[in-house]
Amino acid sequence: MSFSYEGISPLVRMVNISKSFPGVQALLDITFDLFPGEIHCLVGENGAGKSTLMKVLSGAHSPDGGQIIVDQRVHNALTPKLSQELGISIIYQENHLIPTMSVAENMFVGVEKTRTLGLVDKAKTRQAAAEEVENLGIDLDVSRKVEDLSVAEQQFVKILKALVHRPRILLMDEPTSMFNVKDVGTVLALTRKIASKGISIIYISHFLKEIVQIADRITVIRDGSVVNTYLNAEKDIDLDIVTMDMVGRPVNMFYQKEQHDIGEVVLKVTDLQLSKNSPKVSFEVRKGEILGFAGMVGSGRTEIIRALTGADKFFAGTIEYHGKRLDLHSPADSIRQGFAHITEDRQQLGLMLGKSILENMTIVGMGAKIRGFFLNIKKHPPFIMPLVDSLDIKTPSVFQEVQNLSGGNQQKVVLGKWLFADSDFYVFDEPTRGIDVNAKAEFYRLMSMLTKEGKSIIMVSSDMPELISMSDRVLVVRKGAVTGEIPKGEITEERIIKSALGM
Amino acid sequence: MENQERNNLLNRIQFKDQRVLMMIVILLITVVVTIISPKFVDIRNIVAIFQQVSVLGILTMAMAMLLISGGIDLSIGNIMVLSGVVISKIIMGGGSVPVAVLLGLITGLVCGFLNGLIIAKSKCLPLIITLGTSQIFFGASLMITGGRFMNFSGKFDFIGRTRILDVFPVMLIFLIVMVLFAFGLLNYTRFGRRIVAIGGNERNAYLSGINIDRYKVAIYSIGGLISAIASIVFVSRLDSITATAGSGYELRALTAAIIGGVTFDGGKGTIGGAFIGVLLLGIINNAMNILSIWPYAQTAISGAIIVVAVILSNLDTIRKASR
Amino acid sequence: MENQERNNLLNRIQFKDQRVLMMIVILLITVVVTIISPKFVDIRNIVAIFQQVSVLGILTMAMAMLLISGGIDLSIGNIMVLSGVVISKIIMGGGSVPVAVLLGLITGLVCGFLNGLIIAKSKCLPLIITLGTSQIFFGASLMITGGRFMNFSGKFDFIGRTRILDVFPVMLIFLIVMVLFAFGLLNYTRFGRRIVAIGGNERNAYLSGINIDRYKVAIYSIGGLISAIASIVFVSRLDSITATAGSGYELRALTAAIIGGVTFDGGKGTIGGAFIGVLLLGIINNAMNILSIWPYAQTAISGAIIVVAVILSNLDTIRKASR
Amino acid sequence: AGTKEKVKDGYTFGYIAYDMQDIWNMYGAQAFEYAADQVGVKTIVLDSGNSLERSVAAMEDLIQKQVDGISVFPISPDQVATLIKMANDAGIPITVENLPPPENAGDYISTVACLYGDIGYAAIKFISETMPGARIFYAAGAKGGGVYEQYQEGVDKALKEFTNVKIVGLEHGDWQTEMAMNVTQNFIQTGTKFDVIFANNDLMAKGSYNALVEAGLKHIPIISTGGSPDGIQMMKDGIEAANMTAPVSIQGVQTFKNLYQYVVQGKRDLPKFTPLPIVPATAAEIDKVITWEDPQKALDYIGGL
Ligand SMILES: Nc1ncnc2c1ncn2[C@@H]1O[C@H](COP(=O)(O)OP(=O)(O)OP(=O)(O)O)[C@@H](O)[C@H]1O
Ligand SMILES: Nc1ncnc2c1ncn2[C@@H]1O[C@H](COP(=O)(O)OP(=O)(O)OP(=O)(O)O)[C@@H](O)[C@H]1O
Ligand SMILES: [Mg+2]
Ligand SMILES: [Mg+2]
Repeated sequence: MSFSYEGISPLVRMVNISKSFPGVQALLDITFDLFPGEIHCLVGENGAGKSTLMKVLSGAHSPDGGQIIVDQRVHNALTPKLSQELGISIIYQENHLIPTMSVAENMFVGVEKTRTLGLVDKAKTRQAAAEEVENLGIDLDVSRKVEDLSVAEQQFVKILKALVHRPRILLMDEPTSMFNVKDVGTVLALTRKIASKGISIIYISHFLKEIVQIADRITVIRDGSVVNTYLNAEKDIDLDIVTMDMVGRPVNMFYQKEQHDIGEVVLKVTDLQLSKNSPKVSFEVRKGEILGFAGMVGSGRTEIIRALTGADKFFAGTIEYHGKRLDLHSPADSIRQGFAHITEDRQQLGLMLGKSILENMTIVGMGAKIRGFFLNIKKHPPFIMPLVDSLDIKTPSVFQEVQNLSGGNQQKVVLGKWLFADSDFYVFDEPTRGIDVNAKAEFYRLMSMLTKEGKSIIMVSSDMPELISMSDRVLVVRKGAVTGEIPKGEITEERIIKSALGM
Repeated sequence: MENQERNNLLNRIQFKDQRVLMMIVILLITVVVTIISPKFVDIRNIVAIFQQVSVLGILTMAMAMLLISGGIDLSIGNIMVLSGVVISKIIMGGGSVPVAVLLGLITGLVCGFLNGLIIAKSKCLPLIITLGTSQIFFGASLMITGGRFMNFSGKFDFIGRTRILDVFPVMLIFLIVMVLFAFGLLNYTRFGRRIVAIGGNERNAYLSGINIDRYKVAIYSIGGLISAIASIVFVSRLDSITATAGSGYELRALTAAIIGGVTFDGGKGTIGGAFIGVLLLGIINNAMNILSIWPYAQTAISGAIIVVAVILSNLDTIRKASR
Repeated sequence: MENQERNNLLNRIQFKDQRVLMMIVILLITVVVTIISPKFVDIRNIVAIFQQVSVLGILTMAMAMLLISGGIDLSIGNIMVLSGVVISKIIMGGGSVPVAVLLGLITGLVCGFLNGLIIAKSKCLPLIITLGTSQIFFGASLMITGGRFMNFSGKFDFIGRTRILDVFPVMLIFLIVMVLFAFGLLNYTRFGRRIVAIGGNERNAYLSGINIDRYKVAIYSIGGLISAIASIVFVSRLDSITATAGSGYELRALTAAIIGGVTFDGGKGTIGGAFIGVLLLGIINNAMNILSIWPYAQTAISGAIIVVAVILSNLDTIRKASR
Repeated sequence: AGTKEKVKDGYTFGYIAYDMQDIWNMYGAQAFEYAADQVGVKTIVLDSGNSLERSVAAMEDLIQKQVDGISVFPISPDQVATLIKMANDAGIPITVENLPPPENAGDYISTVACLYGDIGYAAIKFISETMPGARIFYAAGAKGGGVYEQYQEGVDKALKEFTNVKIVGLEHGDWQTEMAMNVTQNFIQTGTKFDVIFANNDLMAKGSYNALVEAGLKHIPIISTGGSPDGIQMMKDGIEAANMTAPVSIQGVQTFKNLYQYVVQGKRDLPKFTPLPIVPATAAEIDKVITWEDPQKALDYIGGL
């Protein structure tokens, strides 16, 4: 379907919007418009200002200057409530769910289903929630508590929550960053379906292939300003132009891994059983190898590697590292053995949000890399500056609190923390979630370097291109069991998906 | 699917487990004490225990609601006293009982409203604000009473003394109503669910269009009102009041709520749990007296029982402390 | 780069703002009180204020460290008393002062260790556990003293009474050393940084290889030890002790720390801020006495000052809480 | 009232209260102030709020103000020893109310004190004489503060002497009405038979009374202590059967008199200790009581200033 802009006026116009945070000019004189029923994609490097622009529209931030014109009415700022009343709904990049409430209740916070006297109607809430879940075509029990869901499942809840409002304008900030192909497909289909009903969508993603597939228009933001807006009526825009706009120079989007020799087995997992009734898992990792873990949402990859790194207890099985059986009681034990474990949920598990980049990045490496009993943190920035630069973490200073960083930059801090610790064996769980093309390429280069040095990597990922281009071997996990092993030359999207779905 | 179902069931049981375990602890204490002194389970003694915890129970409802909303109010003890003092002043000045009660309730409401307003607008930690206002309310009670013992001499003991059918004290109705009120409010009303949402994730609630400030003012006002209701039971039971009579009540209410599984994080815990916490405290005190335990050891023993009870009720978490 | 430098500076200033504002509040109080009664700024009075807050100051260091680590210890007041009671028992039993002090310190350490062990292993809320152990320690003091005053009769007043150059009390050295110790530990040691990390996000710290349990035991033990050190100053200043002498100290230490910007969330707040909180409390009390304010009004006034001071010191947050 | 001699301009006495929220202390302080007013002496009353620390602070403040004399209502014998030493060092005369300082305390003028032990003793004696064979429930004050412990000493002493009564239950009401009501109620639940309640203060007497009423045991007499205005009222109301009155007003005026005679009149041969008279009173004898509120009657009792 193609989209025509003739004769219609924009639904939303944001004019000369500026927003600064202490030390950061996040948005500078941005002008941006959205037409009824279009899918308008926003792209840009990490920290370019995409999320901030969306938050101005959702009322989470009030801009320092500029105007927001909705339905010909001019607003200097919106509040979340007003924004909702204008029919704007948003899927935030950050996780803002209520952990102790059920999926159904989370969806209806602020717009509760009630009977008379303000009494909530629990049955109706559950029913309405279940309907939404079915509409979306996913498998999720709406009475489960959010704190018991995996990160990807929580992402679905965020999407459902936004849809509940029956918005006229839907803002989607990296809705697919935690998903695998199948779920990405679900979200893209949903996006198209919504747009076809005349609802306008702003869609942010770092997966440029997705963008090309669905965008009617693409706006590129760099350093808080619009660089260009492209029409994508034929869904065929040249991505090199877009990335060039984003970064300011050409980027090689598809990093080619350098080949090198793979050595002897360093890690041997035998009959690992997470709990009494769960399947036995066995696999090996070799020196200098990148072992990919593929699987659908909730397939149990995260749980396997958590046991492997001592984060969770497990029921039975052995883990041998360099021929020695490991007895892991906590992550401290595995870290002492030279393991690094990048968790998938950066906000809950990977970061101290209220602490500085410096404190976050040195927390693991402090023991080994910084000598002496007494420490003076003010003297530590030189330790991490090389990493901050090579990962291109966008921040006014390394003393900035991590919660003030953009989503992608937060993820880079998590990576930096473990790279700084200088481990021998890396376990990555969705390592590149939310980081931009440029930084991804840089990260892949770093991964290659690590393996060249003889280090090994386990990479859980739902990003197909990443799995395919980086893995030396892929294990496919389904319902907690390893159901397939795909050797180097044969790794294709099709094989992975088939195996992951049990076909 | 199947797996999910199982998880679900498991979760539900676990969720209730904490309360179930706490009930088991209470039962254990009951059995042990009864073996030593069978009078413990006498109906009159059971009624006495409930009577003795009715004020604490009502205050704990206020505290639990505030904690679940992510707040805290350390002034509820002194709000109760101030309301009681106002009631006593009016009655002893010759005013009518209904007027006195009404003004007492208004006092509590105003105190709570003040707390809520300051907390909502200043964005300061409720703990420190209410520690401060608690002193203000206490000071007010001191100044109104002149530090004196306010004796009603039987002018206000209807609620405290009357028993239905000669067994069931009227004041227990207050307790029951307040527990049901708190339970209903938090679980079955939009207002309550939003309060829980604010406690669970304030930012989420705000971004979901909930007017946080207004809800905060409301919940603290309700807390103040509940404290005033507690004061009606309090003064009518004691037929008297002093400015210092309520000191420590806020901490005991906090203790009861937290024993019962309510936490500081907000969004967590249940009214039922908090009530079980109240019961535990009441039973410990009563049992000590019934068993005539050496007074100097009573303090240490009750401390130890609390620690053990909390640990036992948390056993489940310890076991599955996978993290 | 130039831009970065500037921002860097900016961040630092903002970080200190809360404390700066609190200092301004203190200055304001000082000026007002001095105008009414110039004796307030007499050097002897200033020394007196510091003397009066030295015990509270030392305890607040323990509390602040625990809060920053994401914990809390409501038993520090009673640990202090128990240590003091042990010291008094030994000295009154004819034991030597060094032995008494050593055993007092060990008592504090053991109490803290117990708290830490229970909290680390049971995964229960520290608030409720330490409320319980606080009663246990209080009960122990009661039983050891039999409720009586323990009189040192001048056998242990060296620290409390001696002044260097006739002006500077020896006990202030204890205060200064403990503040510097807490400050240094938290800011300049690996141990301290990890404690802060645990407070900042416990699960993250766990996954980052920090042995949470061991650190918790350590920090509560240190808290107990600091409380024992406070008890040395306490008993030597008063040359006596009773089992009830420490009641309320934990809440005052909590108040001071929170006034100074330390929060319950853990990971936040500074030792310097906590110390400013201590100073504010001390100045308020002293000023009330110097101005001979009606005792019944003192409570209310000091409550009001605390509320106002906290709000003022938070103005910055309120202003920029815009979104 | 009192003597009318001329006082040097601007005598100021300091008064360090134990806790002005305590009515016993408050009426003592009021009597002290009343007596001071009679002869034009200024008083600065500082409240230590039951905190050892704050009392030291108050002393530091009074020394700061260079008052002419200080009276202390102590929290503990050792706290007062501390305060006496401080006053001695500053060269300010000091006298003590309510609790005699320990032997090795420094120089102080005198003590006027109600010995709690004496009250405890008087109560048991009174019960023994008026209700021989009585079984007593004892609603005691808070443990650990040292005051109840003194009551207990007197009680123990009396029990040895008067063997026709015995204590069948003891629980702590912590000086408060509610606590006393709870522990009395719980004691009644144990089913132990008792004939009389001894309460350490009026607030607790009220609490015990409430519990008796609830249990339908209103006929059981309550013996309270102190003779506060509330106590007198409660005797009139029939809540208390008897009260071991200790007119704190006498304590206040006598304390002032001692300090005044020492500082202003230069007397040095003052008695080191004056016990407060403990007067057992029943409802019938109310008129004889010197009430707390009446410092004038107390002044008359001690023969004026
Ligand atoms: N609350 C805040 N306080 C301070 N700085 C902030 C805050 N929020 C965002 N910023 C800064 O504003 C800039 C823009 O951030 P924004 O989150 O909009 O980036 P983004 O384009 O969404 O990036 P990403 O792709 O990583 O999500 C970043 O430099 C970020 O550090
Ligand atoms: N804390 C928890 N409590 C209960 N169930 C959980 C919890 N965390 C995860 N689960 C469930 O365990 C299953 C496996 O989750 P896991 O996170 O290991 O999957 P995954 O393969 O990593 O997939 P994802 O892409 O969703 O991260 C899922 O069904 C998930 O819902
Ligand atoms: Mg973003
Ligand atoms: Mg996962």
